[in-house]
Order: sequence, then structure tokens, then C-alpha cells
Amino acid sequence: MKLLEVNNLTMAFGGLKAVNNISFHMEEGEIISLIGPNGAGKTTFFNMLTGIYIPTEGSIVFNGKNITGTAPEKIIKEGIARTFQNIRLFPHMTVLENVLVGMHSRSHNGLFHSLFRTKKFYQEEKRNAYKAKELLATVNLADKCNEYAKNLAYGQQRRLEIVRALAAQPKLLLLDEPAAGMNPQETEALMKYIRGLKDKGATILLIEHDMKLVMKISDRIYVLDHGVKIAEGLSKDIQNNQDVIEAYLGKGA
Amino acid sequence: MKKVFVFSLLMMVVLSVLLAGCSTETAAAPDATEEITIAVAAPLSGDYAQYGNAFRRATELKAEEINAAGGILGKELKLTFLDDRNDAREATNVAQRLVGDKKVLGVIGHFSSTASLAASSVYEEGGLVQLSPTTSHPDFTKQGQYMFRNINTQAVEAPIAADMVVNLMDKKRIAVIYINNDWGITARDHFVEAAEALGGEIVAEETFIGGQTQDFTSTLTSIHSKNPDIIFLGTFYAETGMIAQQMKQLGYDYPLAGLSSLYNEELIKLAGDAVEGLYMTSNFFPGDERPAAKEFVDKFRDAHGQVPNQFAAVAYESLGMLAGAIETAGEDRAAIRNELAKIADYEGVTGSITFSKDRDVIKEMSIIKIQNGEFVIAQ
Amino acid sequence: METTVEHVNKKKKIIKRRSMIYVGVLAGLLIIPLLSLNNFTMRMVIMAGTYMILAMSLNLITGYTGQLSLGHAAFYAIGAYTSAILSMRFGWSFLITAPAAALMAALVALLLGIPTLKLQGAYLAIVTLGFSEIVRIVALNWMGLTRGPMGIPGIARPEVLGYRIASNTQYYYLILALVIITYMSLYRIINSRLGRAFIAIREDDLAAQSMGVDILKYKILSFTIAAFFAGLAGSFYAHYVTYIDPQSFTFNESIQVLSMVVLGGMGSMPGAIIGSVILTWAPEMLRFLEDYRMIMYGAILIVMMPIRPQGILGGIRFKLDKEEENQHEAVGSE
Amino acid sequence: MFFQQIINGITLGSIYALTAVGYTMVFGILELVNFSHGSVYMFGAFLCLTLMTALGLGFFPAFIISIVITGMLGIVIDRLALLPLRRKNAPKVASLISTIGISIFLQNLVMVMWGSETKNFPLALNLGHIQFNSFRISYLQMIILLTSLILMMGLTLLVKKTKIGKAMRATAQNMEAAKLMGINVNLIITFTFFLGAALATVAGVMVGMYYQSVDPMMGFMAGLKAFAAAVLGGIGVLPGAILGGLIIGVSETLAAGYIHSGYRDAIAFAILIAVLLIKPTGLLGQKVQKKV
Repeated sequence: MKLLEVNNLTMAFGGLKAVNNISFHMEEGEIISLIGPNGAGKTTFFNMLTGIYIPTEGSIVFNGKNITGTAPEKIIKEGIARTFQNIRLFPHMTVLENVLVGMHSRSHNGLFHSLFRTKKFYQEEKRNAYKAKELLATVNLADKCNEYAKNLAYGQQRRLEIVRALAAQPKLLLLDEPAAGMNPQETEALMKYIRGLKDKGATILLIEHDMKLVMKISDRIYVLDHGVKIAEGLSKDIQNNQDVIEAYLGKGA
Repeated sequence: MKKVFVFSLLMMVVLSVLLAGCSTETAAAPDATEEITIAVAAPLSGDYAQYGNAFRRATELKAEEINAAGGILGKELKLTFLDDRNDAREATNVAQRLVGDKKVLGVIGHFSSTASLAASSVYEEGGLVQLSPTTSHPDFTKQGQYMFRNINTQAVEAPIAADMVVNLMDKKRIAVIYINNDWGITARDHFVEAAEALGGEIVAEETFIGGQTQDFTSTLTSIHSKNPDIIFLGTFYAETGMIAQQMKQLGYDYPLAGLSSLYNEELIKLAGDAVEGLYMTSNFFPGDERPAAKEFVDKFRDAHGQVPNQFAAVAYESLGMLAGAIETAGEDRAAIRNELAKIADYEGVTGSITFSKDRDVIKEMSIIKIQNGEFVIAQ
Repeated sequence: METTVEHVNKKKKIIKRRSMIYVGVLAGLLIIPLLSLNNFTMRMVIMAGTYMILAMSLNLITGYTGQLSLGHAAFYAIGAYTSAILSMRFGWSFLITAPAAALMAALVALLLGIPTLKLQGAYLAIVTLGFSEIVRIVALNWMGLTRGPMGIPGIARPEVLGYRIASNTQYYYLILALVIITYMSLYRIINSRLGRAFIAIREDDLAAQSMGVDILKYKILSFTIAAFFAGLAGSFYAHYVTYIDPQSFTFNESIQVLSMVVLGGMGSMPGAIIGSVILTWAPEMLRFLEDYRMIMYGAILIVMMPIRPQGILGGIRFKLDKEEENQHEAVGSE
Repeated sequence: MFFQQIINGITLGSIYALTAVGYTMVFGILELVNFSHGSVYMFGAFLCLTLMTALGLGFFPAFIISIVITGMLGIVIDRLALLPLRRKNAPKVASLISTIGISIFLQNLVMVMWGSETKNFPLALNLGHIQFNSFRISYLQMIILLTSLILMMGLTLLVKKTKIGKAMRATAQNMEAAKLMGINVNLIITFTFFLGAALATVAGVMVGMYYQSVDPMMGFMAGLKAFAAAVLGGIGVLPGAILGGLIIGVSETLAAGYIHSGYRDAIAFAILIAVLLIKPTGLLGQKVQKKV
């Protein structure tokens, strides 16, 4: 069944159409990559999916429900979680707390339970802390629990951000350039990690510039340029697509 | 362990600050010192510092006189000045400090009702005389047995002003501008009541927040549309300067009248001919020919190069009365209170002073006006 | 990996040490009046306690949630007036007027917060400032309710369970209880899902939103909780000084509390406490300077900030906070 | 009466506008809620008065000297109090507290130096007025409005057309990037403070002259109103400061004239809040696009 279906999505800022009439769909369990040169509208597309921008036109149907224009804090409850291109962790919170904030939408302790430290409060806190630590262990951050996020190394911060998004138990994970700034070894590890997620049944939409990574793990690829979808298909089709080569290297290449 | 250390350090800081606080004050019982201490508590910084400074200059002058004449009970009078910034909270701190300092035998202060009323419960509990030269709030002396004031409440002054406006000046249609504080409101209430009883008609009542409002044009324009005969001012000199100036700029020409609060040489400098012909009631007037007043004005002028205003005058005589009470009662706070309450016909610079059984005063008032850029007696 | 036995032992040790610290601090605080401090010192301690409540609560908005409020005095005033009016008109006791005052302040904050907390930075700052001016001006003019500038004198001294509070020692224990209640409540809120949401908003509101934090809702919640405690402080103040008027709740009061929070360290509860102690005492300690007192006060603020811009205790995280989390883990992994 | 009230409102508004132009200037570049502006404004007025009365200077020389001296005071304030904070990347609120410290310091310094009484400020530009049927306008009122408009245009030109103006805008947009582009950010900020303080003096002197009085607390409310006007118009938008000042002035005047004089400031603030609820970034402020 289709997990995500996007129809004729358009986002205009003033006269400029950052995303123009894009249709798009995803099946459960797929890894799909969104590629294209800088300024192609990829991140804008993510921002519409996560409710940060309200599309000028078009609709987003997720899991059979129209979520166009839903606020970001509700989108995550629907099951879409994301990371950011320029890492946006909570720098003065510990690693563990960052992950716990990721669980916000899946936990319930309110004022009453917090204030009176009820049994329910402790149960949830313990459960969450346990789960968070399990998740952190999957990216080798278990021993950094009480470090401030700002004190982590760059690659660790990237991993923490992914874990924070996973903590919300999303049906669809959006990763915005997760390999940016990583060295080849780190990229390799990241690739394995993403594959591991897929094996556990995760559905992932990826924006990435690292073509090697994209080609190796994507089930399908969408290519954007100047807000328009110029190609879609399997990895090898895209590699040989004339339009894509032109978009990346300029005409006449 | 480090954090535990930080935490204990924190507690130590708190405790040492507390202990340092104790040492700033001598909690010792009164010993046979050669000094008699009286405190003056008033705003010496902040918006109202000018009034506190008037207190300070006048009481310093009086203390010099007393010491020159041999002091109190043969000991030297020492004044201690405490700044309350005209802030209720700080006034209570000051009061508590003074109550705890057994050397202090009485307090001259505070300046305004905010400070005086907030501090009064502390003075009352500590059994220390609080003689405020200026607090006119009707509830002030009801706070306890140790509260005294040396100024007419508006229950006394405003009807005199109403009589001045309606009968002496013969103006019937009256617009009132009053400052939105306890003094201004009481003044307005008593003035309006008395003026209406005398056959006057109040055509407008306008207010403003002291120290905050500088622009009176809209108020004056509204008043102008009511076509009054006179504008009566329940205000202080600083605003009055602006009101008069702006009235002139707007091209309105109404006679002005006000209360003793307007008396300040600076008013004429501020407003020039815009206040020419202004009538006001007066507690104290430097042109007063009585010897007590004349002597005070001369001495004050010599010491500070300026003419004293009424705030200085009432502070000056307050200290005189308190010193007199100590002379008779000795160094006992309760006895001083009882002696002070008995004071009758004290010859002060504002006239003869007698405390009523509620520790209020009733003073004679004169009417003065501004003529050729000078304050002169009108009646 | 540690064994289960080690875990349990570690946990016990942590709990033991923690309770020892708490007991020690509490004992220290309880015996302060027995040091036979004079009334003036006691008054200053009590005043510092009142400001601790104000500063800790403002810290929740400004320090933890990252929203600049310049109008904390408004809620302080609302609390004081609610308490004074209920006590004068209906003769209600402190045990009723204090919660009523706190709830009233919280209610007003809620109503103000719903439309305004979507504003950011300086825009929010001016709105809170403007609101506190409005509150003061209404208090000045609404004679029928507040007696305007005449103020409310003779507010009844508190009676707690038939026990009349009158001396400074008794007031000390009352304010101590209130400070502890405030500290405990705020501590629990901050170290919970709510607190993490607040801090996340401060750290990065967009990321917080993307993680499911309803920013507006949590800002309103933070604002309302803070107002609740400011109202409580106001109620205590009214029943302690026994006279209130609008002059006591000016903009300067908001600024004073904000200075305490920033000086002590934003986002640090002990910081807010230290800040209140220092700035309550500073004007009294500087009295010997006479006329130059307030000049020095200003200079101290100017000099202190660059020395520790994050505040005295800002950025220092007490182990106590973290231990609680570790403890969850330990239990969770058993 | 209505026309007169509108004139009254515009005059009061232009006083606010004059103060707000300088305020919004510093505000726009540093995003700093600056509580020292009001006290610098007061200091400038006292300085000018002293130069006139104690040294017997004429109005214009005194005016210009006090602008320069107070401008330098602005530099001192920045270098001593705020630059150390920028060096340490301190939070904005820390700078806010520093400006509060400066304002307490200056107010009390002036009080110790010149006393706390309200002092007469001579009406050096007594130019009379024009009388219409039912209302009148004085030339001084027009000069105040004109001055604020001229300052606004001058500053706009400065910011848009000159090299230093471009550097100022770059600094406002992104301090780090400006640094990388080789702009001496601290110099630019210090210059902004010089300008801000000089503008505050212009306002302080003009207002002192208009009311013919100065006192040490005069800057407090003026500073708050300038802050309000600057925010209402949109932070850092120069024409916005004028518009904001005029709106606050007129609404305050009409509130005092037709509703209740005791509630004038409350009504002005209520209008401010209401406008911000509709336009959360001020009347002329740009809607900020979320950066992701």
C-alpha cells in the first residue's frame, strides 16, 4: 500500500516557485532518495512534508490521511520524523535528553504526574530512558548519555539527530543530507546503519549529495531541478539520464 | 563530589552574606554613649530625591543649632540618614534596621505615603516614634500609636483652598487637575466637596501619573472645551511648570490656583510669566515676617545658597519637636512617644503646632500668590 | 558492563548521598532563626525569600523556556491585590487567599498568554512590559476595587492552622515553606517531560516543534506556572508588609527580578536563589556609600555581567539533576 | 477641539518619534533591548543645559558640543560595558542587564552632579506659532516633527547608500558572516552606538526645550515609549519608528482627551498590544521566513 502520496505540490515564495507541481509516492519499506543541485527545492519539499511550510497548491496524503497544512508538532504524531540539513540538536541538553525530547509525541506525562511524581511518572520516565539508551547504543553513543549535545563530535551529532528522530517511532523517516561533512569511513558506517533500519522495516526518504551512497541504498530516486521533477526511477536509469547529467554538470557536458 | 562541593560552597556564601549582614548593625544595648541618635529616613536617590534632600538639608541645619546650644540631655545629637528611594520595600527594610538599632531614639520620615505606610507596622511593633513631616495620607496616623505627622491633611488644607478659589478669587466654574497619588486624590475629594458646598461648580476633573506624564496638552484641550473660570491644581511644582507652559502655548488663558505643594522657587524659573497671578495656600512662606521663620530662611540660605521650601520647613521643625521630647523624656522610646504626643503650641517656622489626640496637626495657613515673578502674601 | 548488584549498590549510594545533602541543607535553613539574628537581618532574609520565589518563577519563562518577559511585576501585583482584597473584604485566611491569589495570577497569565505568546523576542518583551504597565495603571485608577493610590493598609497577618504569624521568625518559617514548595515544584517540572519541552523550545524552537512539542501550548504553560508562583509571592508580600499600593509594583520591580535571574544564571535554580540573595542585600550593603550607593549598584551590574555573562551559576549543572536520570536508567536496565 | 487634539497628538508623537529613531537604529543592528537610551537622552539634555548656563555658550554651540560629547559617551558605554560581552558571545539578556546597569549608573550620577530638582531649560528657539480658527501650531512643534523626518531620511541614506551603512546592514544581518567578509564588526557597532547616543541627545535637548524643563528621571518613560514606538513600527525600520511614535502619541492623546486621562498610558499600551497581535513583527516589519 502507498504510505505517502504527494499530488501536484507547489510552493511559491512571492513569484518564485521553489517547488513546482511535484507528484510523488512511496511504498512502505522503501528507501527513496531525493537528489538535485543546490537550490533545487529538496529541503523546501521536506519542509512541506513536515508542516513547516504550508504548500501553495497540491496535497499530501500520508497513510491514507490528508495531512496538507498540518502543523509540525502534529505531523510527527502522524508518523513522519526528520533530521535537518544543518544539524539542529538542543545543544545545552544532554544526549539522553535530546532523545527523550524525540519521544515527546509518544509519551504522556503532564503537569499532574510530573508535579506529584506518581507511579505512572516513574514508569514512563524509566521506560523512556531505557528505550533511549537502547537507541543510543545502536549508534555507539550509549556512553555519551550525560554529555551536552554541543560537546559531541560532528559525526556523533549527525547520528544523535537520526536517533532523536527515530525515538518518535516514525512510520517515515526523513533524512536531510545525513552524510554531509562525514569522512568515507563514517559514510560507510552510516550506510550500514540505514540498511539496518530498512531491514527492520523502516521507510526512509533521503536527501543526499553523496552519489555513491545514494546509488547503493536507494530503491528509487527522484531528481529535482529548479523546483521541477526532472527524472525518477531506479538507480541505474538515473545514472544514465541525459537531463540529470545536464542539471548537474550544465548543458553540453 | 565536585558538585557537592559547589553546593556546600553555595550554602556558605548564603550564610556568610547573612552573617555579614548582622555585623553591619550594632545589636548592642544602649550604653552610656555621648550621643543621641535620631534617624532621618527619606528618598535620597531616585525620582523623589529632591524631597529627601530638602529633609536632609533642613535637619542638618537644625542639628547644628541644637548642638551649638549644648545638644540634647547634654549629649551631642547625631543624625543618621537612610535612603528609602521612596520604595515601600526598601522603607520597611530601613524601618527594621532602625527599630533594631537601640541607639536610635526616633525617626523623622518617611516622605511619601507609600514609604510611610509600608514602614509604619514595623515602627509600631518596634515601639519607635515615626514622625513624618510630610505624609498626608488620612490613614497614616491610624496605623498605630507611634505615628505622628507635621503637615495638615487635605481635610484641613483643601477646604481653605476651596474658599480661596470660590470666595477670594470669585471663580465658580472650576476645572481640577490632580496628581494620581494618595495626596492628589484626597486633595481633590476634599476640595471638590468644599467648593461645591460654597457654591462652586466642578466642570472637569483630570488626572495624570506623576513623574510619567509630561504632556498635558490633551488634558488642557479637554478642559478648554468645558469653558471653566479657573483651573485648580492638585499637583507639585514640576508638573505645574509644564501645565502652565503648555497652557500658554495652546493660547489658553485661565487663572490658576493650587495648594502649598506648589511652593518652590524653581516653579517661577520653570514657567516664568505663565504662572503669573497663580494663587495658592501656604504652610510656609519664606517671606513670612515672623522671627522664627525669618531666622530659619536666613540660616538656610547661608548654608545652602537657596531659599527653603515647605518640605524643608516641616522637616526642620519636626526635628525640633522630637529633640524637645527627648530632652524631657530621656532616652526611652516609649517615654519619648508620650512626651511628643503632649506637644502643644510649639513655635515652629510654619506657625504654632499642637498634636491632636490622633497625633495629627492643625496649622494655620496663609494664601500667597505670584506677582511680578515673586511669591507674595495675598491675604 | 556493570553487574546488577553493582547497579543497585550505586543507586543506593546515590540516593543516600542525595538525601544527606537535602537533610543537611534543610537543617541549616531550619536553624537560621535560632542563630538569634536581629529583626533586620531576619527581614532581609524573608525579603530575599520572596524574591527567590519571583526569580525562580521568572527563570522558568526566561531561563528555561527562553522567552524574555519584562512584566513579572504584573503577576506579583495581581497576587498581592487578590490576596489583600479577599482578606479585607471577606476576612478569608491566608491559607485560602494565597492559593486564590496564585490561581488568579495564573488565570490572567493564561488569558494574556494565549494570544500573545506567539510573539517573539523584543515583541514579546514589549507586550509583557506594556501589560504590566496596564495592570499598574488599572490598579491606580480602579478606586472601587483597589483603592487606587490610597493603597490597602492593615492587611491581616496570616493565620496558618489556627496559628497566627506575626514575628519575623514565624514569617521566616512561612516563607521557607513557600520557597521549598516553589523549588520542589519547579524542580519537578523542569526535570520531566514538560521541562524538557521548555528547554527544547529555548534551544531550538523549530527542532522542538518538529519533535512534536506544541510550542505555543508549552510557552503558555510555562508562563502560567511562573505567574502562579509570582502570585504566591505577591500574596505573601501583602500579608507580610500589610500595606500595598500600586507604587510597589512598578516596572523597576520586574527589572529587579530579571536582574536576579540573569546575574544568578539563566536556567539555573540555585542561580536564581543566589541572584535574589545578592541583589536583595546589595543595596543594604552599599548604604555606607550614601549618595553614591545607587551609582555603585549600577556599576556592579555593569562590571559583573562581562565577568560571567552566563550568570554566576549559569551553565553549571548540578550532579543531582543528572543522577535522577541515571537512576532511571539503572532501574530500567535491571 | 478635535483638530487641536490631533495636533497635540502629532506633537507628542513626533517627540516619541524623534527618540525612537535613534533607538531603533541601535536596536536594528544589535537586536538589543537597550535601556540605556533613555538615560543617555537625559544626560545629553543636562549636558547641553550646563554648557549654556555654566559656560554661557549659545544654544547651537552647546547643542553641537553636547551631541559630540554624548556620542563619545556612547562609545565609552559600548567599549566598557557591551564589547566585553560580545567578545564572550554572551546571551542578549546579559547585555540587556548591562544597559540597565548603565541607566541606573547615569541617572544617579546626574543626580549627584546636578541635583535631583527639575530644572528650567531655556526656550532658545522661541519662534511663535501659527493660529488657525480653533487651534494653533507652534513652530517648535513643527521643527520637532521635521527634525525626526530629516533624521530618518538622513539615516536611511546613510544605511542604504554609504559604505559604512552597508557594513552596518551586513552586521545586522549576520555578524559572523560580516566578520568573515572582512568587516570590522566591533568598529561598526561602536559607530552605531556613537550615532545612537548622538541621536538621543538631539531628542533629549529638543524635548527638554519643548517642555522647558529637564530632570534626572525624564529619560525613563521616554526610553520606554521609544522602545514601544520602535517595536510598533517594526524593529530596525526607520520609517516604522516615526509611524510607531505618531500612533502612540495620537492614541495616547485621544485616550486622555476623550476616554480618561488616568488611563492614557494603559490605552496606548493596549493599542500597541492589539496591533502586535495582528502584525506580530510590527507595522512595517518584514515577516521573517523561518530559516531551516
